Amino acid sequence: MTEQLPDVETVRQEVRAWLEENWNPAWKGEAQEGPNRVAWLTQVVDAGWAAPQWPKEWFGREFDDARNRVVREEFARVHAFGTGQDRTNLWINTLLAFATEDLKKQLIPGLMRGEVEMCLLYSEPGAGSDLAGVRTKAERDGDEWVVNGQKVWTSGATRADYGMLIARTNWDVPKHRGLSFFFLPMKQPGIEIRPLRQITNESHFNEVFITDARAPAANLLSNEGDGWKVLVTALAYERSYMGEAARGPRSGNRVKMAEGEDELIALAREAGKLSDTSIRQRIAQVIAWRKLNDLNTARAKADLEVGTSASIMSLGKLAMSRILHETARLRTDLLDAESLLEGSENPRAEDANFLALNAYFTSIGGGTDQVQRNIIGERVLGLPKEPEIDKAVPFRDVKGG
Amino acid sequence: MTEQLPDVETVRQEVRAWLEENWNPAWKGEAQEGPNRVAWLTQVVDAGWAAPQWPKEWFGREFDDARNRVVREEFARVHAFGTGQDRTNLWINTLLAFATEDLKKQLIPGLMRGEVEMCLLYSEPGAGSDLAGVRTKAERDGDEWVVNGQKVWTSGATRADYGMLIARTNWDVPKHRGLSFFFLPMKQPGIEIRPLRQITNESHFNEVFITDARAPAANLLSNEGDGWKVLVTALAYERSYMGEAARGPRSGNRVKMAEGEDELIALAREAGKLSDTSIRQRIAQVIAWRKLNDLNTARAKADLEVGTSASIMSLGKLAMSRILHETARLRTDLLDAESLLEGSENPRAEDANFLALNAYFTSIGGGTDQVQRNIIGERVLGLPKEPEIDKAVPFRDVKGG
Amino acid sequence: MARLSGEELSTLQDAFTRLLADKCTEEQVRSWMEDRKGYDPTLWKAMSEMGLTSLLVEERHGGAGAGIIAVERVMEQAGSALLGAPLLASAVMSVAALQASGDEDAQSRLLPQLASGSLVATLLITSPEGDWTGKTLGISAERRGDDWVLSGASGFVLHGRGADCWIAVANTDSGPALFEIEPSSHGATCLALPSFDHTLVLDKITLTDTPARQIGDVGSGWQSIQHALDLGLVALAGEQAGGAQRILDITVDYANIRHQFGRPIGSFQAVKHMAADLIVEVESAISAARQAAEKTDDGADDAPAWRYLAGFSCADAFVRSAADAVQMHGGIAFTWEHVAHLYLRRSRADQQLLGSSNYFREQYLCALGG
Amino acid sequence: MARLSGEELSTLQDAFTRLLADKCTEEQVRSWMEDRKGYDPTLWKAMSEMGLTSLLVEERHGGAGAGIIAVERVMEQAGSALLGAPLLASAVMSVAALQASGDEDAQSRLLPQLASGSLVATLLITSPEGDWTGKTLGISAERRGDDWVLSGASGFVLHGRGADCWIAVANTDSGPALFEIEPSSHGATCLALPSFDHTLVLDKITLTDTPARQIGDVGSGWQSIQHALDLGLVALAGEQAGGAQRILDITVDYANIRHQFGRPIGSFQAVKHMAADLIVEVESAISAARQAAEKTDDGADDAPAWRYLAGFSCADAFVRSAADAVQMHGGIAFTWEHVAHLYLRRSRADQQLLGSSNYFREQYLCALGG
Repeated sequence: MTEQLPDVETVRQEVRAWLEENWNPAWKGEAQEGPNRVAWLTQVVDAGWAAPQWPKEWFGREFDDARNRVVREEFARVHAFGTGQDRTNLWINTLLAFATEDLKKQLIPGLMRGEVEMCLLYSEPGAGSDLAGVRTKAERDGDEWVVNGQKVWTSGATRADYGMLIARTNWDVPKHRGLSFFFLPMKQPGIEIRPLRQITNESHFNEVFITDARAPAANLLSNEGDGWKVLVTALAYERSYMGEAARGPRSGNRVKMAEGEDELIALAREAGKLSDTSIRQRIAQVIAWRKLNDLNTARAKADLEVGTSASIMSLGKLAMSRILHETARLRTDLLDAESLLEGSENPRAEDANFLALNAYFTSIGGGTDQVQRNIIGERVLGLPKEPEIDKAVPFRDVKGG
Repeated sequence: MTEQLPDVETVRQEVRAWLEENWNPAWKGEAQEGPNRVAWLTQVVDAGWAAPQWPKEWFGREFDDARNRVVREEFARVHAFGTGQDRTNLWINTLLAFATEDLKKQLIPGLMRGEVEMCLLYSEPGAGSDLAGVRTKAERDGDEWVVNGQKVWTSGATRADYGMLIARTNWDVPKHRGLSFFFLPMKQPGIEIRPLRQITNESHFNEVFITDARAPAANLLSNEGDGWKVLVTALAYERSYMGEAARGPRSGNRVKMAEGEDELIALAREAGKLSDTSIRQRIAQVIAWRKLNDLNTARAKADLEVGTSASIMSLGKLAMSRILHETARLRTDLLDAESLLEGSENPRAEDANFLALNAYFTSIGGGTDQVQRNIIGERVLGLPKEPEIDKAVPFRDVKGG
Repeated sequence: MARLSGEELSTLQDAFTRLLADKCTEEQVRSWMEDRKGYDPTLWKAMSEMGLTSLLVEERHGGAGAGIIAVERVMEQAGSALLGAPLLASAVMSVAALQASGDEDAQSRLLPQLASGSLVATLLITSPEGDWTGKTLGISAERRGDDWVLSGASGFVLHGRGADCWIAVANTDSGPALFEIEPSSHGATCLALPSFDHTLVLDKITLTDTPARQIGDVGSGWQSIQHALDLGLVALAGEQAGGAQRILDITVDYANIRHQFGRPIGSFQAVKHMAADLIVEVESAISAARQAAEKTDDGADDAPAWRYLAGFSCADAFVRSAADAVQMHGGIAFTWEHVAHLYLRRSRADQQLLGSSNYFREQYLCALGG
Repeated sequence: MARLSGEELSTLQDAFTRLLADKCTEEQVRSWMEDRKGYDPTLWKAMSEMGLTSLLVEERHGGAGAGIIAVERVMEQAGSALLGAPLLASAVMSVAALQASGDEDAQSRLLPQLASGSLVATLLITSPEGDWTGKTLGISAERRGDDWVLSGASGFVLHGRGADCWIAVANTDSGPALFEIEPSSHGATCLALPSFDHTLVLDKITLTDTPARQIGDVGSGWQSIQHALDLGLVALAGEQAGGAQRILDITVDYANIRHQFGRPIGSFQAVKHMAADLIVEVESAISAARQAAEKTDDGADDAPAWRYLAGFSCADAFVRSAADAVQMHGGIAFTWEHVAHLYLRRSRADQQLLGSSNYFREQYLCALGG
């Protein structure tokens, strides 16, 4: 800590030289998975680039913001992945904030190297908008917790080694106070995973049925009953990392676009509707919404860096919901009868219909637009909360369903 | 009651002959006021046509629906007013439902003949959407009630002889249970009337300041503490009578329209924008909303007549709010820069701007769109009410402002 | 034509409701989705026996002669249950085209079978691009001696694969004419189209020198099709109004029982107010569809305007109701297993089936003189 | 040009905020509304002393040379306080027109006075019909020996009656040119227009053989005006963003203190969710206005597109915020005494002042290649 940090330019030279020597541009598609992913991540971790801001104990260099940014810039310049885990690794940040030393030592190295895979066990059929209403139960049994319940909307469940689990450990206190947070081992007999078929006829998510699954006592984060606090922190990490990951068209179809031209303009031209003022007004508006959302996000991030509030960061998801739904409507209106079809032979229709359905991923997933408006109204604008009738009631007595 | 009713055709002949003999078409503009109004109404009342469905005691003929309708049809045929009071006279219907015999005898004849004028004393600055939260106070003093408080949005206050008043008579019970309903004499020293200047720069309404005004004990309707029940009934009468009384443009400007053509089409043509598909789509849509609202209302009335439910009757005001606001937007968009102006020299702009402001008369007045959606959600769709935190609390302890 | 009395209509509707509750459950609809058949012949038979296929057909041809008002009401129920049977294609549009053709021979040959449901027919209206204005027909007819042969292709044919009789509009030297085709004829192929609404049976039909029997007057073929489209639009509006009403009902029911934050979600204004706005749309759709039916039945001068109005109002009301229903349900409606997306798919299909909402809005304004 | 540092900008904004709180209260705005003057000369003097009128003027002409970025920020505050002073007309648009004219003589004569605020100028851009595209100019210029005389009329002139100097674009035989006119000149009349926004000072100016001094090159007059419109649009966007933000703040404050049903109305989702939707619009308007300012200051190739985007986004955000504010306040905002309608009137005026939202949306799409 008291060591002198190298100056910024020195850092840049060092990381650039290291990348030149070690990074193979052919690996750039392997950020999520691939044969060289773990080997590369291990190299990055060992060299101290994975999370430069962290202490040496966790493979960091105790860098400040400015030096950290230089590392990210150099990695980005050559399209290398693996740095910035101090800003983007949800799992480790949650562990660092709440786990015992033992659990940290046990999991962090593997997580950094991509050897350990994770999933989220938050939502339940009965607890969607109201996450504090989960009914999955964890009961202490000696040195272990025994877990029973059902989770949904879990992606990556089949590959995961651990799931971050929110479960109820006390039914006699109000709902927010009876929750605990665990790293639940996923490779055990009590875990049954069933793919969930989505409205789009895909299966990116799973239902997870948990029957007498066991977690070591050491896998409890913070204290029993503190689960809501851990969850809120983890959700905030997640939101600040994720940005907008809305999926575009899935057909792979590319309309012919002029340099820099928007796809909607190209589609309208293709449909012979680019001279229709009704269509023109709508295309202009939806492109504008998109550009404005980008500007808002950039402004929020800039504000964050100078240390002031970033209230508008939270508006992006709500704005994106409107953009996606309107884009889908517009694409449909450009197609007329063609939109009756689907499948790879009808790529424009496939895209319009897929987007119309998948827009709900943004307007429902991760908190519905309605919940999002509550959050914005209360946290950003400072409007008063609604009376919460179940807030002070023992959870046992709360009506669910 | 046991008398045989004349057959429908006889009724028609009788009323037609009577109108031919007595009605002067020159009076038809005097339904609200005018030099011949009272004299004509007196004739109608004396002849038993004012409220044919009522008992003879109240100048009626104990007619059934079918005969009553014939009377209305014949009056409408020659544009005569004054019949149908059994269906449209809010004041008398309220008296008939809740007043003592003495009060009825005292007021009904004059009300029927248009000699007695009335106004409504419901809304208060602190009780708009939440009418049960009124703070105007009535205290018993011997044979009288002493009233203190402030009412707002009262039209016709300066002409009125009586106001239908909702006031609080008990502060120690929950809000709905401490209200009472009065016919308050308006021509007395304790009543001060100030015109209210509206957003449209007109003054159709007043504020009424009530200071130690007095109402005879006999002017209490129903019992002390039953005011909410009386009010709900009176409001239901009002809504079912009023239909949609939205005001149109006020400039008197008439654009050149083809036979049966919609004014928006004529305005768009005049503005050279009738070929703009964006404008065309919007004009078609807003005309459609208007036609559909008419159809819905007609369907609701038809349902009423065959005795089934008329849930869609209550949708009209909400629908009209959207129609009026969108019409104003559309008129503005047709005008461009011209809409910067106002006044009689700029009739199209005057109309667009007036409508843009006056649309709030419908979307706020008589219950905001938001309150209206609550009512539709709960009473028409049967959705559960919100938790009402002030429902069981003594009104004294309810937070206002 | 003898309109049904209110009582007769109610009796018919009650019977149909019971039939649908038994033979057109969500589970059954899903099984027809999987095999892309759209319906079950036994259901069709039951519907026929109930007289539903005969409503539009005149009494002298074995029908009920009940007219479009009854058809619209029945279609409300069909839409409510996501029925995929060829009521629209066969009992409404094919019947209407034949009636308008004025061809007595074809009528006495085909209408009785259509009325009894023993024959299922469908219309070949548009080129494969999808156009219901008659500007571009996909099929041409050529005289070969006393006979005709047809060549070309038609897209978006409802129930093409299951129909016993195809009725096509084709260009001749003297203008469009109607033709009757046997699906098994020489040169005729039927290709299933992958419809986004899996309950909708759509085909592309290709003809190569396919023999066909001419119906009505040569040159007036499009007028017959236009009549079919007119009645079809009213029937479709009924389906949309019924579908919109049903998905709103489903959503309101769910909002009453689903609890979050210790309260039914329908007690939250966000949900309640969406529902309130939707019922305005749904009631308007019902008004629009029924008005279009009445005006059409009356042969009123302004009937076209009322049909256009129904064309977009009912379509948009259904799409919005179904789309908002998914949102109001939340995550559960993002699953394939939930019924909401079936309504959403059907509503999106219905919005384009005989022309788009934007098209009908434009036509409406034209009809108003704008 | 030297952009102001963040700190300098903050200092300026703080000072302006204090000035507005003192000299541009709602009460004062209402008094200027009544006499239709729009502002108070003592306020204008104080603004000038603060350097607000000099922001755009180059240092060599006595200005701050701070550029459009600073102007946009200052306009946010002006919009917030419903300021009716001729900042836009004189310190932004007239300055910009002169700068673009390339006329050194006119610049050194007029810019120092405009910078110091001692001279108030305004532009005569459009014919009385209102058209900011340059297609139809309302004034024609004619040579009389070495001099020029102007005839015709211009509408929607900002602060015409209070300006010391009118700068008109007029048609000549060689194309449009700029002219300087003294308001007291022969044949010049100024007629107050009844503006719907009573804080907006709009005039119609008629010229008959009015002597005028030509500025810049004959033929390039419209380019100068276009530059003025470009910067004016950015400034106006700032005013709209600031106005939108303020009326939302006022509404949120009210929603926190106004109780109905025993609760602050802001705790009801109907109100809370309207406010949440509005802050998306308001933050977008701020982003749009600032981005347009930066891109314009940079002289970026895509600056026109960003200005058009700001042109409609800020206008619509302001109108929607003000319109929803009335609704969220309920009855009290239906009174003349409440401030909400002043914002609604201003927002409706701003939405048309230099072109409509629909026009800018169309231009935006064109700029994107569509």
